[in-house]
Amino acid sequence: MITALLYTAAGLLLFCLGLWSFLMHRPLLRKLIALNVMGSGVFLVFVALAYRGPEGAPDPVPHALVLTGIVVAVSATALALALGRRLEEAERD
Amino acid sequence: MNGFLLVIALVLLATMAASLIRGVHGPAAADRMMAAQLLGTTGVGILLVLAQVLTLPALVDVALVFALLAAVATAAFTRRPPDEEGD
Amino acid sequence: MVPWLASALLAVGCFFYLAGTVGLLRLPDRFSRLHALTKADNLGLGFLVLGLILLAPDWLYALKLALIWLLVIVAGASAAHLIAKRAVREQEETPQ
Amino acid sequence: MTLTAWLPALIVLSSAIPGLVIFFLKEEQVAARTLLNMAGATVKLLLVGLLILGIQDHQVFESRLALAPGLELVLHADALSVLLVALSSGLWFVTTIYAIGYLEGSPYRSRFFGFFSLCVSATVGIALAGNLITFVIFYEILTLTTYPLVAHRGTPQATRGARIYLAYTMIGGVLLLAGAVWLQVLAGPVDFIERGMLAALPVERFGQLQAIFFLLIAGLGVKAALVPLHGWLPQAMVAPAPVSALLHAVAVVKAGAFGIVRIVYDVYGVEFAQALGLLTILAVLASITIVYGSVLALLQDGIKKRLAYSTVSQVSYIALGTALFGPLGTIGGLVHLVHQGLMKITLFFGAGNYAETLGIHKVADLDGVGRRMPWTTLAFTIGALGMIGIPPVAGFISKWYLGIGALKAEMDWAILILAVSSLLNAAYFLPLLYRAWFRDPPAAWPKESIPRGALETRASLLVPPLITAALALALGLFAAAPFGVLEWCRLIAAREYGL
Amino acid sequence: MTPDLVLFDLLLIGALLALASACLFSAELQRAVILFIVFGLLLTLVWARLQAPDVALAEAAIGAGLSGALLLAAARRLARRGGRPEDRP
Amino acid sequence: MIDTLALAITLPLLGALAAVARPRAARAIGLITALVTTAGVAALVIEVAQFGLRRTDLGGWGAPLGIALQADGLAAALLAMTNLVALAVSLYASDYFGDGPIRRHFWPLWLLLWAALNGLFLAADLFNIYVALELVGLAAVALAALTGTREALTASLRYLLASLLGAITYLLGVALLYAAHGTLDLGQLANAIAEGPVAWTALVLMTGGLSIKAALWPMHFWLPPAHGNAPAPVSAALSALVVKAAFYLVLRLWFGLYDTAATLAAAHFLGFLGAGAVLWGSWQALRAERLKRMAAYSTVAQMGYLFLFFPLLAAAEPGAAREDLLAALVLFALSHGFAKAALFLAAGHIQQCAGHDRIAELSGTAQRLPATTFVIALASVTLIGLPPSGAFTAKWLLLSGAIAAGQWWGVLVVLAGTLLAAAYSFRLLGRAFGFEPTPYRCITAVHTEVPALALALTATLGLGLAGDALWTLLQVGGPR
Amino acid sequence: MTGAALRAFVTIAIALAAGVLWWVFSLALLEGPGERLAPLAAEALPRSGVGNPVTAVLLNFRAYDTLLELAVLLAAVLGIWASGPPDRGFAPAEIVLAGLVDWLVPLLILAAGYLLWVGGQAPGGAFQAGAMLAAAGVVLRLAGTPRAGLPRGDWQRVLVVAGVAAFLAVGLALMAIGHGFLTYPPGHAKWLILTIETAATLAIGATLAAAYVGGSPPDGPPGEDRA
Repeated sequence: MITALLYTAAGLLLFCLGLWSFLMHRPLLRKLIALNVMGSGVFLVFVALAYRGPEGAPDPVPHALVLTGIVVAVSATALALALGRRLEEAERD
Repeated sequence: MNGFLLVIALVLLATMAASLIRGVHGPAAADRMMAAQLLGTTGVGILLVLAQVLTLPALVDVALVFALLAAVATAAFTRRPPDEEGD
Repeated sequence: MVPWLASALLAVGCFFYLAGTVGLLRLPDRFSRLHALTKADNLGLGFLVLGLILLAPDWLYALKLALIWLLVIVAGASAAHLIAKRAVREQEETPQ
Repeated sequence: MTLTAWLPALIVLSSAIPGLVIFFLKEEQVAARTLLNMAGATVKLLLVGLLILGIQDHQVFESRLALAPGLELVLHADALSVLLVALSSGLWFVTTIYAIGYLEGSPYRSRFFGFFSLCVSATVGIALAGNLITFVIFYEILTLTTYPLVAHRGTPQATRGARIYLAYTMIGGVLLLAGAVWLQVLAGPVDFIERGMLAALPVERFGQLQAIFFLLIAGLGVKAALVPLHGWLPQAMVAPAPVSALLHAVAVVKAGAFGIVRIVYDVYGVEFAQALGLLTILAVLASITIVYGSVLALLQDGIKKRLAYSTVSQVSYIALGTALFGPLGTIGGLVHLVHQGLMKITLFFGAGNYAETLGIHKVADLDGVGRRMPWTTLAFTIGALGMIGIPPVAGFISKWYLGIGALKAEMDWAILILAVSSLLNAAYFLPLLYRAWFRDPPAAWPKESIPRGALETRASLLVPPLITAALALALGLFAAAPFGVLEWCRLIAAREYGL
Repeated sequence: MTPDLVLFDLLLIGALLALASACLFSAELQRAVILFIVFGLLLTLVWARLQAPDVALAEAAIGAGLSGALLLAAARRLARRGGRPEDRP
Repeated sequence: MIDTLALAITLPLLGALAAVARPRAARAIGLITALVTTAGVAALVIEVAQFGLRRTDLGGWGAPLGIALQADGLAAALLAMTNLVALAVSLYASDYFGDGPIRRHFWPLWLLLWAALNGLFLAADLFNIYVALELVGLAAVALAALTGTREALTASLRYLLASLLGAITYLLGVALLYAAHGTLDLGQLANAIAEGPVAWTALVLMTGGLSIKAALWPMHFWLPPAHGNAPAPVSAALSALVVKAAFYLVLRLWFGLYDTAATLAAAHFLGFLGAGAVLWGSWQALRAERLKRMAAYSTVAQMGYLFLFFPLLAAAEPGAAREDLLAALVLFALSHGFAKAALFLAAGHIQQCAGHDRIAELSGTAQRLPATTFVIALASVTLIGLPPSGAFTAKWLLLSGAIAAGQWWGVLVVLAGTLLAAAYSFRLLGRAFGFEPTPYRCITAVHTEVPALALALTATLGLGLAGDALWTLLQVGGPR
Repeated sequence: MTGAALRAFVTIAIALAAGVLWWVFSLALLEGPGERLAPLAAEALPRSGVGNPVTAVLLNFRAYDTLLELAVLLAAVLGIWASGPPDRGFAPAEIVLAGLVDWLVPLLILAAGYLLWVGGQAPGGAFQAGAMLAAAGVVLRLAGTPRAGLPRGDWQRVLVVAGVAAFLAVGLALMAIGHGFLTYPPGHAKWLILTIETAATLAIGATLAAAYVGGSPPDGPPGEDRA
C-alpha cells in the first residue's frame, strides 16, 4: 500500500507541475510537453492504484486504460504539432 | 540473490540520477544527447535487473525495445533537413 | 558457485557504469566524454548481461539478453558517430 | 373534430396561413397575392361571424395545445375577445384593400403583405388568448411581425424608427414576461376569468400582487403608449400609411390597451384591483398621458406626427375607462376601444391619401385640399370630429360614458381631464379642417402623383376611409341599437361587475 | 517490503520529479524536449517497477520512437526560425 | 439481432472509413451515411419512446468488467436533436464544399465526429466517455482548422489545448472514482457514491474538465475564435452539438451519477458562472464585428443559461417541479442546438454570397437573400427566447423556477440576457432591410437554403408548439 | 491583479490543490475496495481467448474502448493530412546512418511481429507492435525516404483504416449472426482477436508513420505514381 501511495503522490505532483507549467507558459511546444507530463501523472495514478504488492498480480484494467490513454495522448500531440507547423507556414507567408 | 540484485539496481539508478545532471546542464545539445544515450543504456541495465528481481521476463522485451529505439532517437536528434545539412 | 560468479559479474558491470557516469560528469571536453561513455556503457552492460545470463531460466531468455547487448553495442557505435558529427557541427557554430 | 374546439384556432390561422404562403410568392404575382389576401380576410370575417352567432347561442369556443405540463396555449372566445376580434378582422379587411392600392408598384410587397397578415394573426391571437401565457406569446409575436413592417422602407429613418420601436417593445415584453411568470408562480396557471381569480389568494401576497401589477402595466403600457413609455410611437411613423393605420388603430396600441383591460378585469378582477388601490394609480397615469399626448399633438406640424400624438392621448381613454371603478366607466373604455379604432384608422387613411395622391405631409400644405379631394376630406372630418367628441360621431358616446363613469367613481377630476383633453383635441384638429375646407388651394400640390380622374384618387384608396367613416358615424347614430357595440360592452361590464 | 525497494522507489520518484521539473522549468525549448524524452525513459522504469510491462513497452516504443522524433522535429524548426517563440499561442 | 445502440455509433464510423478509403466519392458516401445514420438513430429513439430504457452490454461481459451502452429518455432526446442537426449540416455541407478539395478532408472527419457524439450520448462508462470525448475533441479541432487561415489555425490550436486540458482533468477524476469504488460503470457508481471528500473532489475534477469543453464562462476563451473561424457547417456542428455533448455529461454527472451528493452551494457556484456567461457572452456578441463571431459569443451566453438551471435543479425536491425544470433545461438545449446550427448555416451562406461576414457591411440581406434572412430571424427568435420557440417555454419555466426559489438574481440575469440577445440579433436584422445593398454575388439555389430553414423552423415552431412530447420522452429512466 | 501576483496566486492554488488531491486519493486508496476489478478480470480471463490479462481487457472486455481509440488515432492522422502537403523530408543518409537503417529496419519489423504474436500470452500487443513499425518508418524517413516506407495513394488510406475496419467487420458480423456487437463466440475469440490485432498493428504503424511524415499522401488510384 505504501508503494501505491508513494507513486500516487508522485503522479499527482506530476499532474500539478504540468498544470502549473501549462498555465504559465505560452509556447505551443511547452504547453504540449506540460500536457504530456500531466497525462503521465494521471497514468501514474492509474498504474499505482493497480499495483497490489510484489506478490499479487496487478489489476489489468487500469493498465489497459493507461495504454488507451497513451495512444490518445500521442494522437493529440501529433495533431497539435502538425497544426503548429501549418501555423508557422501560414505566418511565414 | 534478489537483495543483491536490488542493490545493483539501486546503484544503477543512482548513476542514472547522476548522469541526469549532465543531461540537465548540457551545456550543448550534444552533451545532453550523450547523457541520454548513457541513460538509455543504464535504463536497459536496470530493466534487465528488474526483470530478474520482479520475475517479470517481459521487462526483457522492454529492454529490447529500448535498445532498438535508442538508435532511432539518436538519429532523430542528429538529422537535419536538407537545407541545413552540412554534408 | 554460479550465483557468486553472477554477482561478481554484476558488480563489475556496475563499476563500469559508475566509471562511465563519472567520465560523463568529470571529463573536460566533449569528445573524451563521448569516448569514455561508449566504452564504459558497452562494457558495463556487457558484464551485467553476462551475469544475468548465468541466472537466466531458459536459453531463449539468455539469447534475448545477448541480443540486447549486441544491439546496444552496434547502435551505440552508430549513435556515437552521429553525436560526434553533431558535436563537431555545434563546435563550429558555438565554441565550447 | 368539433367546430367549437377549432374555430378560435381557425380564426388565427385564416390570416397566418395566407401570410406564410405570400412570403413564397414572386413579386410580380400580384393577382395571386391579392386573391390570397382578400380570401383570407373574407374567410376570417365569415369565421368571426360564425363565432359571434355561436357566442350568442351560448356555445363555448376553446382551442387548446399543451406546450408543457402546466403551460397551455388556450384560445378562448368570450364577449371581450369578440370585441377586439371583430374590430381587427373588420379593419384588416378594409386595410388590406387600402394597402393593395397604396403600395401599388412599390417593391417587396410579398414580404410586406406576409408580415401584414401575420401581424393581424397575432392581434387576433391576443384577442382570443384564454390565459396569460397565451397572451404573452401573441403579444411578443406581434412585436416580431410589426418590426419588419416599420422597417419596411429601408431608409435610415425607417431603420432607426424600427430600432427604437423594437427597443421599447422588447423591454416592455421582458417586463410583461417577468410579471406574468411571477404571477403564475404565485397563483398557478392564470386563466382569464371574468372578475378575476386573484382575490382568493392569501393576504400576505397582496404586496407581491401590487408589484406584479406594475410590472404588467409597464409591459403593456409600452404598446399602449402610456407616458413615459410612448416614445416609440411617433418614431414609428416612418412606416407606410397602412402600417401606421394598423399600428395605431388595430394592432399594437390596441394590444396594449386590451391587455390592460384583461389584466384589470379578468386577472385581478376590477373590485380586487380597486381594493388593492391599483385603479387610482392607473387612472392618474392615463390622465397624464391623455393631456400630455394632446399637448404634444398640438405642437406637431406633420400630419402623421400629429395623429401619432393624438393616438397617445386617445388610447389612454381606454385605460382611463378601465380605471374608473364602476360599470359606466368600463363601458366608456370598452366602446372607445372600438370607436377609437374606427376613427383613427379613418384619419390615417385620409392622411395616407393626401400623402400618396398629392404629396401632402405637413399641416400647412392642407390648404384647400377639401376641394381637390372632397370625399377623403369628408371622411377625415368625420374622424376628427369624432375624436373631439362631437355628437353624433361615435367618439361622443365614449366620452359621455367616461364622463358619467368618472362621476360614479367619484373621480370628479377625471371630468376635468376629459374636458381639457377635448378642448385640446379641438385645438389640434379644427385648424386642419379649417385649412382643408376654407382656405384656397395652392397653385400646385407638393407632389401630385395620382391625377384626378373620375375619382379624386384610386378607388382602393378611397373606399376604405369612406367605409370606416360611415361606420364611425353609424356607431354614434345607432349606439343604442340591439347587438350594437354599446350593448355588447354593457353586457361585458355587467358580467365583470357580477351584475 | 524490503527497505531496498523503498529506497529504489524513493530514488526513482525523486529522479522522476526532478527531471519533470527541470524539463518544465527549462528556459530553452530544445533542452526541454530532450529532457522530456529522458523523462519518458524514467517513466518506463516506473511502469516496470509497478509491474506494468505492457505499459512500459508502450511507453518505451512510443516515447523513444515517434513522440520523441515528433517533438525533436518541432523544436528544431523553432530553433531554426531563431526567434524566441514566446508569442506563440 | 440488430442492436440499434451499436448501430448509432458504427454506421457513421463505417461511413468515415469508406470516405477515407475512397476520397473521390467522399461526398456521396457522406450523404448516404448521413441518411442511414439518421434513420438508424430514429429507430433507436422510437424504441426508447416505445419500450423504455435500452441497454446493451458490449462483448456480453456486462458491467463492471465490460462496457455498456445505454439510452434513456435524456440520451434519446439529445440523440434525436444531434442527428437531425447533423443531417441538415451534412446536406448543407454537400453544397458548401461541393467537389472542392476540402471535401475529402471534411467528410471523414465529420463522420468520425458524428460517431463520437452518438457514442458520448450512449456512453455508460466513465472511461469510455473519456475516449469518446477525445475523439470528439480531435475531430472537432481538425474540422475547425480546415479553412487553413492563420486565425483558424491559431484558434484550433487553442481549442485543442483547452480540450486536452479538460480531458486530462476529467480523467483524473475518473481515476479517483475508480480508486474509491472499483468500477467505471455509471449505474454502479451512482449506487456506490456516498457524500464525502472523495466524491466531492472527483466531481470537481470531472466537472472542471468538462466545463472547459462546454465553454462555461470564464473557460470559454477558446470558443469564439474556434467557432468563428471554422467553415460554416463545422461551426454549426461545433456550436450546436459539440459543446452540448460536454454539457450533457456534466448534467449526467450532477443529476444522474451524483444526485444525492451534489449540494446547493456548488450548484450555485455553477449557476453564478452561468450568469457570468450569459451577461459576458451576450455583451461580447453585441460588440462583435463579424457575424460568425457574434454567433459564437452567443453560444457562450446560451451555454450560460443551461448552467443557470443547476442551482434550481439542486434545490428542487424530486417530483414534478424538478422534472419540469429538467425538461425545460433539455428543451432549452435542443432549441439552441437547432437554432444555432441554423444561424451558422445561414451565416455561411451570407459569407459565401457577400465574400465576408462583417456585420456593419451587411446591408440589404432581406432583399437579396430573403430566405437566409428569414432563417436568421427565426433563429434569433429562439436565441432571444421569444415565442413561439421552444426556448420561450424553457425560459418561462426557468423564470418560474427562479422566482419560486427566490433566486431574484437569476431572474434579472435571464431578463438582461434576453434584452442583450435581442440587441445583438437585431444588429444584423436591422440592417437587413437597408437599401444600400452589399454586392452579393450569389444566385441562390433554393435547395441550398432548405437545411437551415428546416432547422430554424424546428427550433422555433416545432419545439415551441410540440415541446410537450419531450416530457413524455424524458420520463424514460432519466436522471432521477 | 498584476502578472506577478497572478502567477503567485496560481502557484499557491496549485500547490494547495496538490495537497488536497493527495489527501483525497489517500483516502480513496485506504478506504477503497481492495480488489477492484482484478479478481473479476482474472476469473474471466480463461474465457477471453487470450492469456495476457491486459490484452484480454483491451481486445475483449473493453474492446469498444480500443475501437474508439483507433478512431482517435484515425482522426488525428486525418487532421494532419488536412493540414497540407508534407515537407520535403531529409537528404539521403550518409554511410553510417544508412548502415544503421539497413539492419535496424528489418529488426524493428521483426520485433513488431514478435510483440504482436507474444501479446496474446505475455505483455505486448497491437499498439506496441504498431509503434515499432512506426519507428521503422521514422528511421526510414530520417534516412531520406520521404514517405517513410508507406505505400502510395489509396493503399495508404486503406492501411490507415484497416484497424477500425477489422474491428467493425468482426463486431458487425457477430451482431448479424446474433451474438451481439463485439461479443466473441466461445472458442473463436482467440482467432478473432488475433485478426483484429494484426489489422490494428498494421493500421497503427501506418498511421503513426503517416503522422510523422506529416502531410496528406499523394492521391491517385492504387499503384499510380503521381509524385
